[in-house]
Amino acid sequence: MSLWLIPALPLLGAFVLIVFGQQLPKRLIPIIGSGSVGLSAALTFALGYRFISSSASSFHIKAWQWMDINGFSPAVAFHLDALSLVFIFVITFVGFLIHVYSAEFMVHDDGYARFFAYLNLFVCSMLTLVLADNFVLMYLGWEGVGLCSYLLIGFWYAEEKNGYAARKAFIVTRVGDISLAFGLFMLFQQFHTLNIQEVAAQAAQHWTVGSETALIISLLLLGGAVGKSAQLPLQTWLPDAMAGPSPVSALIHAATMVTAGVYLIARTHVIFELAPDALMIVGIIGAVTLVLAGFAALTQFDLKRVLAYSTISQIGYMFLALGVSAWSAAIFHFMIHAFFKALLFLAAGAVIESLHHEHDMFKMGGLKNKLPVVYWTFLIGAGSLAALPLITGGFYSKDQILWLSLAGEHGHIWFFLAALVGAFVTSVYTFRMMFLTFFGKENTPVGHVPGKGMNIPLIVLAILTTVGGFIELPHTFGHVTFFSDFLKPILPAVTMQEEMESFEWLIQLVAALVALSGVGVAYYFFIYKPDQADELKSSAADLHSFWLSGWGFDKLYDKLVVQPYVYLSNVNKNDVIDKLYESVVTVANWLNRILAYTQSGILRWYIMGIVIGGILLMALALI
Amino acid sequence: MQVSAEYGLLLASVLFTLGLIGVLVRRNIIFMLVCVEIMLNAAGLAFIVAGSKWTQADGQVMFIFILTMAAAEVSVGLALILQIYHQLKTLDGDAANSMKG
Amino acid sequence: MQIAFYIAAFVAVLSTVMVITRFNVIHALLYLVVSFMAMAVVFFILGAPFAAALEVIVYAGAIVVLIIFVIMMLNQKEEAVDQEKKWLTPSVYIGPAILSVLLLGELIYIIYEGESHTIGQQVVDVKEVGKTLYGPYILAVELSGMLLMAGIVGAYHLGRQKKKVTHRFLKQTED
Amino acid sequence: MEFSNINIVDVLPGIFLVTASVLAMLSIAIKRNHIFIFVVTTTSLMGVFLYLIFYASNHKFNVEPLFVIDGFGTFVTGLIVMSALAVSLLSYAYFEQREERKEEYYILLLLATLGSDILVISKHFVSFFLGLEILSISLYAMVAYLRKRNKSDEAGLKYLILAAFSSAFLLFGMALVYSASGSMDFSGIASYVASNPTLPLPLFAGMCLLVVGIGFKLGVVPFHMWAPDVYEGAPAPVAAFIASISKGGMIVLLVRFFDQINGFQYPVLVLAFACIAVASMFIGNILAIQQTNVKRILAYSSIAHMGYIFVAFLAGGELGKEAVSFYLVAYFLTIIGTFGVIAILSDHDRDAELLDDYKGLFWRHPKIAMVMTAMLLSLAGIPLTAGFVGKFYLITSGANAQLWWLVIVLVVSSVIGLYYYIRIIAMMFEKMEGTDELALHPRLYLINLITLVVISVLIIFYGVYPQGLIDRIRDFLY
Amino acid sequence: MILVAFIAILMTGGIIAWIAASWSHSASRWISLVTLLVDFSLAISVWMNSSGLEWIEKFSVPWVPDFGISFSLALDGLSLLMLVLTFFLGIFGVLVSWNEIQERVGFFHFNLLWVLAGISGVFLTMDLFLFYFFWEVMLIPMYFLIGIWGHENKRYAAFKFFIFTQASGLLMLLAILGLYFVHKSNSGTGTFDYFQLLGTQIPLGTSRWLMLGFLAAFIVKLPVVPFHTWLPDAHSQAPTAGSLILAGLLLKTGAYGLIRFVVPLFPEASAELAPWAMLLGVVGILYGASLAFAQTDLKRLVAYTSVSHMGFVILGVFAFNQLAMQGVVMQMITHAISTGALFAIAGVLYERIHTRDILAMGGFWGKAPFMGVVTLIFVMASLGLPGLGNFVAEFLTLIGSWQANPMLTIFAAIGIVTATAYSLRIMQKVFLGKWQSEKAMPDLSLREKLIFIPLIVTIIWLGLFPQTVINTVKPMIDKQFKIEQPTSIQNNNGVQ
Repeated sequence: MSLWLIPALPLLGAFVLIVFGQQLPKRLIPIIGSGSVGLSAALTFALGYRFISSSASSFHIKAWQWMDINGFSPAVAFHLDALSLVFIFVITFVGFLIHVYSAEFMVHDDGYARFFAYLNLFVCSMLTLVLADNFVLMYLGWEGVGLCSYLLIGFWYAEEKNGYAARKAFIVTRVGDISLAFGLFMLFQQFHTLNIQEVAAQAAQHWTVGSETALIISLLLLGGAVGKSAQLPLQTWLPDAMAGPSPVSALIHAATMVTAGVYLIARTHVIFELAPDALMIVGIIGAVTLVLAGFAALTQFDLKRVLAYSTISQIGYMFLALGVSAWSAAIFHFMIHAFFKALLFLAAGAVIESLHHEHDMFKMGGLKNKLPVVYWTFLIGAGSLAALPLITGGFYSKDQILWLSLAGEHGHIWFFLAALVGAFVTSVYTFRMMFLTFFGKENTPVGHVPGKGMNIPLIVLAILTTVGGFIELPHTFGHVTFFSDFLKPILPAVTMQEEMESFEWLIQLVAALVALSGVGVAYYFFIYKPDQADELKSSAADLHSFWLSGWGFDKLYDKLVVQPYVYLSNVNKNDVIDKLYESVVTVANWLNRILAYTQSGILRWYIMGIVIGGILLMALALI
Repeated sequence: MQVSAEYGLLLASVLFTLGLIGVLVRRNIIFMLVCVEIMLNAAGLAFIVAGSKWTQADGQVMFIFILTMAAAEVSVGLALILQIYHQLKTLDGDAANSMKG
Repeated sequence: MQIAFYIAAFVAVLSTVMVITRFNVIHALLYLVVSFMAMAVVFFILGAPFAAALEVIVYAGAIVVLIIFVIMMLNQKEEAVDQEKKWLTPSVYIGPAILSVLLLGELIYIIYEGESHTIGQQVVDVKEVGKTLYGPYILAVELSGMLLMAGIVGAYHLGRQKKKVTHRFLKQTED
Repeated sequence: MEFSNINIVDVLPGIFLVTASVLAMLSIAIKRNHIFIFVVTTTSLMGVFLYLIFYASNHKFNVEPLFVIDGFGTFVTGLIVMSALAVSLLSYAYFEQREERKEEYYILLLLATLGSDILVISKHFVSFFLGLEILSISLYAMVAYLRKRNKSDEAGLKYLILAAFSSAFLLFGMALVYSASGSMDFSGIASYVASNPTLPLPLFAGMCLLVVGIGFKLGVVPFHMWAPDVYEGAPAPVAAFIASISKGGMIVLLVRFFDQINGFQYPVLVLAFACIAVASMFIGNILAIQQTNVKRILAYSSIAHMGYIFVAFLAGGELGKEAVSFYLVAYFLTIIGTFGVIAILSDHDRDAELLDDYKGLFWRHPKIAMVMTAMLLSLAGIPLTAGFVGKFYLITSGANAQLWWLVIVLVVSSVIGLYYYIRIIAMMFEKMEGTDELALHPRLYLINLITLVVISVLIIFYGVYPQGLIDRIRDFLY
Repeated sequence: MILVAFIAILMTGGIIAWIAASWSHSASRWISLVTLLVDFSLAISVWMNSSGLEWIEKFSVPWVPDFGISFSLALDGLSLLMLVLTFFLGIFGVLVSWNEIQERVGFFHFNLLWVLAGISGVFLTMDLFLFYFFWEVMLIPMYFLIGIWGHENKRYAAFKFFIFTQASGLLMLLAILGLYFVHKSNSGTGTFDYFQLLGTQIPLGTSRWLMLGFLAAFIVKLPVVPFHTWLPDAHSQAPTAGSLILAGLLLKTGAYGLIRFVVPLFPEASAELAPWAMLLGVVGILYGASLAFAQTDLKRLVAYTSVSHMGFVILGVFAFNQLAMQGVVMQMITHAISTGALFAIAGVLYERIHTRDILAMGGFWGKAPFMGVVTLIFVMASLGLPGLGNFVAEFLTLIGSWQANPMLTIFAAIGIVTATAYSLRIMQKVFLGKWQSEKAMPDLSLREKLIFIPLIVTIIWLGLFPQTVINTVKPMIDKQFKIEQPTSIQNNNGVQ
């Protein structure tokens, strides 16, 4: 079994790059960096093939016993099943493509080796996260990706704001992490194990549906998930995280790390199903997030920020799917999203690179002809994001969620409406971005044109985005269930509300129309009558800036948490308790001065002292 | 000759206290020394009273030793006063306060 | 004879008060002699004739004379008397007086608390004192010799006139 | 004259000291010679010590009516004699470099030692009084010995007036006690006390006045005010003498007297001493914290140390006595060592008494600085030093007697005390460039240094291996 | 005998190093290094050969028999680990001072080795008097280390350090005596022997007071808020080796005391105290973190992180379960290494730019990437990144304390977030951001690499293979919880 090699190879790569990075010839750096991930990807394919062809429901390998104290015995052990296979496939394969892309993208950067080292470390951590057989090891991966995210967001460390963004990302996700940790503590208290499989088995055995403990635990786990996956209320770090290089945004902040929350909930779905209330909260969080983030995306002018909000919004869809127990739909959307969002980020990276690091969409335009490969692949990605019907993978994955949010057992009309609004907005902002960037007149001259190293990953991802959708087709439309069947041993199929069955086609039609109308609206405002867009903007300036700032969450947290903390810390910089001790010293000195006054040097005064002493002693005798 | 012992001790106490007042109020070092002598003498009186009370010679013996000590002390004290007077040109006890704190 | 005791006591107290209130040292010392004399009477009344004699000889004689010698050496002038007047103001003596009265009050209270005892019926004469002194207290007498020796050596050293002695090691350092 | 009931051998130490002082005085009459008189002094002190070690019998007997020879007394006598020896060793160089007649000093030193020794063995008011006065009168002259120094005279005068004044209190107290009990002998007083169910008021008042005198000599609050001035004005070796030897005798006497009349059964008496102890510990330490004159600091420190000793004294019993004995050894060694350092650093104009004189001492004279550090740490009661074991002993005896409040006060106040000891140490380790020469002649310097090194070695030895000393003390006590 | 040798080697080494300095400075350095290496390898060999018994070695000779004081040493898993840690960090203490200390080199090494000897004594002794003795002995050389070779405000810092620790130590002495007398009145024999005192029956009221006495010494040393204020000053003013030893070892003696003495000697009283002690721990975690966040002096910052991290120790000790206790032991070791390393970094930086002000730093990564990586690793260790030893420690502590008191654990865990804030601030202010100065900023030299690489290896090793450590202390912890676990942890597997 070479399962352990999959995370180990990138780790080895990272190690080599960190230790010898300085001395290595530049040529060798991407080879080691991409190569290790590439090997991992190849191994994943081989292992995936073996997994599918074998009848085993999981592969398991234990490297060593990490700790063993009185029943608390997490091991460094990996567990491969269908769910983790999907994840490691996306991680290694998309990761590999992004590495390849980066080899060219980052070539002129000073921290070339460092960059690959971090990326490799990230891949290793992410793989550990999804392969871990127990929660403690998963937590290791969980925090590991947080670290890499921090390092990569702040990769260009000379800029103060990058550092700020990096720290923000780390700290905000850590808030979620401790919630996850509490969940683990409680799980351990309940079951005296943190092995994922055992926990699942025991949970099913010991808890009834609606159990309060299950609710608390699942909410705590959810806390971890929303942190990592940038869902409400911990979503604020992700837009800022765009300070990192574009491949980083593609890999970490779109394709893999941010979906860790999705993975966690899917992984612990047994617990969540025992707590329907928690599930509903997951759904609500997803629904609200996807709408809010969509509107925020609508007003951004930084190309990558649009994509960032779009990522938040799309993960909202995944959460919505999880919330209605549409497990495989969520994972399916995760996979397709990983493809197209990675594609979009990489393409956006190419655009920004070619425009001399210009991020403002309003300063772009007319790139359609200058960067044809980028244009076409971006278009495919955008189509997928906007879920243009029939031809895009995004359509199939998102459509499934739309449908299940209404028709699933836990579905609800409000979920559906939110998803629908989200779909419309998505479509609008996607094509707003498309039109602003590639159409219209050229505002900034094009410099560097991406070469083969960047184009090939784009093309591969474009193909995947399109093809990927066809492995899972709805009832009304081919009814391919390859993906959900594959996941069925792990993730149960969704139960439908029976009376809804017949409406499926209608819903799909609505979804398609909404997507297309979104394109239309975008066309109207940004190609046909751009003045109208400006008018609209100025007529609702407050709303615009409110959305632009991501619904003011940053400001809110700043006022509520950050500023008070910083203020209090700074006020107390010199430690008020220390003053307390200093006052003891002051009192002692004060006493000293008073007593020193009695030592006046005058003889008669001293005699008086003796007399007073004598009188007091005699008085004592008289008492 | 019969006197109550309390009266003897009372006289000693009064003299002792007068000597005490003298030491406390006079700034002239010689006066202080003299007043200390008065106090010592008062103590000697107390011993004599106690000796007669118990009709022992011990009281008087102690008085003799007090006398000896007073003599020795006065001699050393006066020598010191001479020294001080040479240096400070005054007999002010309060002036000798170069050390304090 | 009680009357004699009271008179002697009265004289002793009065003259002592005069001692501590005189501005002129010599006057004070004369009152002191009176006080000592009165004390000697008291001693005598109390049955301690030897002590009375010593009181007159040593206290009123030797010690007071010694002090007077020193005062003469110091050559105190009229200013000294004025100085004393200036020093002895109410603000100076009120505090100490209160303290002393407190102490005296305590002493009186304590003395009256004790059982009453009549004294002076029996004279402890010189012979008895001598036997005691040179009997059990013989070592104490030896020790009082040492006491006097310490006093003499000390007074000799302190009272000696100054003579500058330069040390052999320090010759180079001094000019 | 009846010497019949006195065995000469019993009081031999005293006779030895008397003889030595007379001899010294006679030698002055013939020819002044510093070295000779110094040798006489040291050899006689050494002789007394050797006598005590080899011939002193451990069983208790009385030399009626004045003296009592017992283990406790013998032990402390030995200690006093040894301390006097150390002081005289330190004095030689100190006085050698000063423009004074040096010879009388040794007579006074021997007489003062005799006085302290008398105090240790007295069991009678007469010997108590005479011992005290021999000690005091010698000290008046010793304090004012350097006549050229104004401070010295001033200190002598203050000490004289105050000591005489407190002696008057002491005597009056004695008279009251005598008048109440009819005896000046401790055992007589004790039997009178024992025959009365409650302490008669005059007797008690007499004791209070006695305490004034004793308290003055020990320098405990509120009779402490003379201490800093006298320490400051006195020549360093004399200050060492006052701080150690003159107090040692008094402590033993106090313990003996209190033991004999069994003062522990009178809560008021215990309360009085407890108040004095607490006040001494606190006030002594607090007064020192901002002081910049090292001699004054040591004066305040000795006030506090007397307070500490009072804890063991009040604890009483065998453990209390052992603790007092051990502490006296540790404290004597330390304080003499400390003043020895001051003496060694002093020049012929003034003593090295300011804190600034110690600035950078470690860089200038590392050896002396290390000695001083050991001394100060011992005063502060830090382990590895005898001071620590001593303090531990005190606390143990206090805890054993359930005097928890006193013990806690001891601990708290010794924390305050830490501050100023550490301050001196910190001063010594302050960085400073260059080395300056000592004012002393190298040969003289050697005598002092050897003495100091021996003292510090002893301090550390007793800190690391206290059992030897404890055994010794127990040999003597029981 | 080997136990005596551990201490004796250090002491003689110290004296030889002192003497040797008059001949050559580097001789003094080499002698100390060799001394520590010898002790370290001895300790390792003892570790290698240790069986799973609770007591690996014992040694005892009477010292002051009249008081029942003996020179009694014993080694169990906990002591062994602490001992190894002491020698291990001692080696780096010598190495970091190699260039930093140029004055009174001999005396410096004397003090360094004697501090370590005192600390070893504290970890080894099983006689309470001797314990107090060593407890104080380690202060004096430390005082000198701070007071002589410290930074600009050294006197104040040294004073504060000395007085705080002495004051609390004296309270402990009182408690030790109290215990002695209680035992004496119970059994008739007075002894300071730990094993004999262990089962002493003490009335609860007395026990409370005695425990508070012990506690005073330990929580000041640990330190627990509000008794921590000596620490920032001492740490920031000490020379690098001093800070390293203070943070790495001296604080651990407090934790060690809690585990060794407070809990076993006063089981009921400490059970009663537990919630309050845990509360203090939590307050310490949050308060320390908040102060660390505000500091601009790098060493001071790191010092406050120690306050925060040591909060976990008291939290874990009073959680009364094996997990937490194992966590505490891990925390003692890992914190020693990570914080020690951070102080070493501060020292290395100080040698280069002569300031500790992080506002005057920035962008060093570009010039000294190796140093950056090293710092990054230890910063991450300090914020508890999994894979590094500190994570294991904190996770075990928290998971253990959760079972004792979930509410407090929640607040304790918030400390992890605040730890992130201050840890990243170090990274940001020092290594990230713009390069501000024109000064040269050489990367780590070979000697410095020799310091940091073993530390990194150790911290990662502890993070990934903590079982070695866990097994070593297991017999001791097992024993403890068999004796006096006050209320058994509910093994609640049931349905709620």
